[in-house]
Amino acid sequence: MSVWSAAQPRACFPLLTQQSELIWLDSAATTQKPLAVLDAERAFYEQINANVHRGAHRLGHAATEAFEAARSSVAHFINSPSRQQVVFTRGATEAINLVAHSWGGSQLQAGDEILISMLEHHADIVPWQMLAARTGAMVKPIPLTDALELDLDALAAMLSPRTRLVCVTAMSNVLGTRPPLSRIIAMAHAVGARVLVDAAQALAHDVIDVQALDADFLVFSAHKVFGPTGIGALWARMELLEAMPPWQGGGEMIARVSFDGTTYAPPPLRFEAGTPAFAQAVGFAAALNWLQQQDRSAIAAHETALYQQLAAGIAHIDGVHILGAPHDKGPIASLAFATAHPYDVAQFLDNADIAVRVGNHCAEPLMQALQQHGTLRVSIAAYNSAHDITRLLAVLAETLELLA
Amino acid sequence: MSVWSAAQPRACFPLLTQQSELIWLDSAATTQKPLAVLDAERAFYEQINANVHRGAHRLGHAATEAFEAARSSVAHFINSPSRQQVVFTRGATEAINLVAHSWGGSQLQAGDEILISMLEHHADIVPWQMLAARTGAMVKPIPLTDALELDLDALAAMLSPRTRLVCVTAMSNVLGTRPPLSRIIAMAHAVGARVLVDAAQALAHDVIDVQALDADFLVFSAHKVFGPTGIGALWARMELLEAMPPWQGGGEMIARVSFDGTTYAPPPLRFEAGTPAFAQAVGFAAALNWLQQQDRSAIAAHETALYQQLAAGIAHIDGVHILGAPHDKGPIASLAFATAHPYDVAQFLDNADIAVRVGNHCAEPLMQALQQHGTLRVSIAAYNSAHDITRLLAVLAETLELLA
Amino acid sequence: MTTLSIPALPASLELTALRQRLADAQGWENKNRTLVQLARDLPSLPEAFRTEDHRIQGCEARVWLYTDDQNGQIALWVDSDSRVVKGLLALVWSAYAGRSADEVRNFDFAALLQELGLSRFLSSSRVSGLSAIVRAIQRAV
Amino acid sequence: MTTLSIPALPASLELTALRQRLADAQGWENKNRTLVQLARDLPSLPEAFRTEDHRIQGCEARVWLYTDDQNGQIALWVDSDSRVVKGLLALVWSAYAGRSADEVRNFDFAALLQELGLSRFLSSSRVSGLSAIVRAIQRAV
Ligand SMILES: Cc1ncc(COP(=O)(O)O)c(C=O)c1O
Ligand SMILES: Cc1ncc(COP(=O)(O)O)c(C=O)c1O
Repeated sequence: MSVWSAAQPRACFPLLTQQSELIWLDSAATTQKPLAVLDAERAFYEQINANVHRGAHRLGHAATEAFEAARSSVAHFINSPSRQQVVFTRGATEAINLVAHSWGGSQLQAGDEILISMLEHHADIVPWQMLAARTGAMVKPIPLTDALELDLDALAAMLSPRTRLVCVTAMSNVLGTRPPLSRIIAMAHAVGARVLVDAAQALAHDVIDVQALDADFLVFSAHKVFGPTGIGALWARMELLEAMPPWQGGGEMIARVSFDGTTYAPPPLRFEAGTPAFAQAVGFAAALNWLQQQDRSAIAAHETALYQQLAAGIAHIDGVHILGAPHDKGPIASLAFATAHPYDVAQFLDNADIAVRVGNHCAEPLMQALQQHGTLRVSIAAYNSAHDITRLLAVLAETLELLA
Repeated sequence: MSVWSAAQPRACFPLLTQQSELIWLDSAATTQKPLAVLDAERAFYEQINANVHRGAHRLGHAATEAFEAARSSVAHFINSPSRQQVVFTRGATEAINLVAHSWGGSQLQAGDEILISMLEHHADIVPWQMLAARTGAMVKPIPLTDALELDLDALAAMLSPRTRLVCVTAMSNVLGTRPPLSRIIAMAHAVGARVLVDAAQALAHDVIDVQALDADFLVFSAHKVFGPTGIGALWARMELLEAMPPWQGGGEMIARVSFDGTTYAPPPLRFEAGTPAFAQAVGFAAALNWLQQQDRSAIAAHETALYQQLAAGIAHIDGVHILGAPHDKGPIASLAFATAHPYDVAQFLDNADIAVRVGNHCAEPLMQALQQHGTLRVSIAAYNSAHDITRLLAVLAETLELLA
Repeated sequence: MTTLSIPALPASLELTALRQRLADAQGWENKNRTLVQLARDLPSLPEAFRTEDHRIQGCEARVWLYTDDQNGQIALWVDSDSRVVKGLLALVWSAYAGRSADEVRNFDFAALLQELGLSRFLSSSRVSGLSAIVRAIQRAV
Repeated sequence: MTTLSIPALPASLELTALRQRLADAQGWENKNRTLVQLARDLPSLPEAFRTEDHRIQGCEARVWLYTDDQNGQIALWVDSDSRVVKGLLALVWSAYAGRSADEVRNFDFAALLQELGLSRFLSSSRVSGLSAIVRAIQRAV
């Protein structure tokens, strides 16, 4: 396996080169963008820009082709059997809301159960609570073990023919935990339940293969994978998409409209009402293509090494520890402090130009389970370096002394 | 009133300067983008990019400030009493779906009536049909007069205490018709109905003042006002927003989340689940600021002059006429042909580097009322010139001879 | 409904001749002009057959197709309200009309478009419209 | 619940002295260090009073406020689990504690932040957290 040097990727990111002192350890909130992404989106606006799926002119055709090629890139990145299974959304959140409204609204009824991992982001909790309120279905949290892993024994006990859906993240945005997806999916399928995988955090780090996973639904956001804001996607099994009623209405998603009745287009267009974020789709594809051109296993090894450097360093600083020690985890760490307030720590890190996130990370149920008001999260991406971690550890130690 | 020369604005648009032969008369589908917009979005990505409403670092604060300043720019552009009344959406379509799901879903019931102008785009029809199917409310089309204006006598006869909502465009995307909004709104309010104004087409041409209009809801898309794709907005009266339940669930829109129950944030965040399209919001604001820096009444006069040039020219060509002659209309013309197929005409225009749109323009009910399979639409924007229209007319005349 | 007999093949629509004409037409504007001329030579489908039953969905313009097996040869009418599309249909007609079922199944229309330099010019929606027509013809034999 | 008496004003929190210290601290890092030092000098609100009742919503860190009218002067306790916020609360305290109702109503806290060069540094969420506290104090007199 070749070694990844972060110097070269950092050079691809204009924000990081222009602010050479900045240490960006908040990639789980949003990633920085490589030049290739900014250039692709700009070139689209400067050379092609036209509305899609309706052109009677060469720019319209070119825009449609660029947009649909972007869909193919996304499909290819997650090994989708076809590009028709990729529905563009604003991001992971809208993708989950789409499944909840369309699939959930048409399939679930009172008495049905939705099992949601305690690791989930609000995006994978609130839409299901809202659906439960509409349909009478029940939402049940899947608890964690002491090591902060999903409790698969508890899950096994909860699964029943009433279970219609299991919602689980591919990587916790707070702890980095990677639940054993294949096992969870097999367990859920054994009782006839569907599984929605939230790949929002995992996509920038792990190779995701929807066919190997045997997932039913998978969601993600471009802005967390080096792509633009305003775009993301839902992937689903074709037979599920085909049976799903439309959610939003408007242009693009219809076959025929009249005041006497309207018929809808097949997937994916059925779920893409209105002008899509086509320029962002092009940027999204550029981001995935950029990532695919890198040596992904070298990046993964590099991220793991940085995480280990971080963990080893934290172990030597008094008054702080990393929450949870799950068996399998990505390069995300939540720090808890003996006495210091995480906001104060982040404030001093910010003074030293180190960007981290503090708070509940849109995962309040997990915070309650952890009995934390908030944590300080350090999240690592391909462009981080050993220097970033060294500096973080030094400023952290100094800050904790100051605050003691 | 000063005279507007299109040469100067054309120079602001990289796509139009790089393709100097291109005649873009498809602005009603999507507008080209001024350099200021592309630069603003790019500068945001290169200098500020961070997730909003959660930063514990200077970039997070700067991003939040840029995003909320963009909201203020949008609010200011339509003279909203406060920026809290601007909800960012993907575009006009999502904004209407938001109103239909949240306001409509919580307010309407069987027997209620939604009156929809026959001029509407599918975006302002299909969500209401879907709502009607869910709630038992009824959708009724407001017919047109022979001059292709909204039939206000018919509207007066249709309005009743059962009417809960009137949906009307500020400018037809097919015909350019501007319905008399103030009168319609006053008529609707007199029976206690709310009015949704679809300003998607009008915003690039007309000065829209939500307070002067006395509108209840108003929607639009950035990409039709020189801004990026992937963003638009819903404006609504504060008391309506405050009473509306959330539609999509996720991060950003909540106050507190637990598996025992969740409480929601106040508007506008209540309606902005998940990471918003913040970079696009910045681009949107740049587009509105660019437009506001121009002499808007000179642009309007310029567009009207071009429209008149077009209408006069068409009158001299055999086998083609402009559909409808409403009293008040914007710079959009739908051409109908005696024998030629609009697709064939568009094909030859495209060969001559003139971009127009053909088809039903996502307004099938209107097409049925017009007894047209499709029209060829010429839509004019600030960057068009007399030369564009002259050339269009010449190629059109030649093409119709060839096809005769 | 009466059936239609195979109309005589105008010389201009003989495949070799037609190939040459389209290959000779340089640039998209000239190709379009040629297509419009070809459309004039293609016999029209009688109005009585231009019904919803005979419409091919998925094309931007309206397209009608009528096929009949006449002694092992495919009788074919194709028509459109668009001249440019009708010109493309003339190409379809010259490739398939009067051929045997085997010939219909084996003819590679996409390769023909490629050879004539048309695939580069046609929009993907037009290409998919054309292949919908070819598939319908192949289903008919 | 027993009421609390006004704690003695440490010299370090006397408004003029405090103004000087914060104005002298150049750059955000030094201001933050100063705020952390000020936090040490601000008397803590006894644990018994750190309840939900006394919490000010809308701040990133938890903030508690206890006020009492003691012979026309406002008795004031402010506390936070964040040191930096508590340092800012020291500034609030020095501006309001022991003042008359009129003084409380008329004091312009935003202007003070401006003068000390703090408004430039504070995030808008922190500024709005601070003004929520100031409003709560003004409502109490
Ligand atoms: C009048 C009108 N309303 C609504 C829309 C929908 O806008 P969008 O597709 O940007 O959501 C359009 C765009 O075509 C329009 O012309
Ligand atoms: C695990 C996880 N799921 C979902 C989301 C929501 O993504 P977005 O806000 O881009 O819709 C996030 C982002 O914070 C996340 O970390």
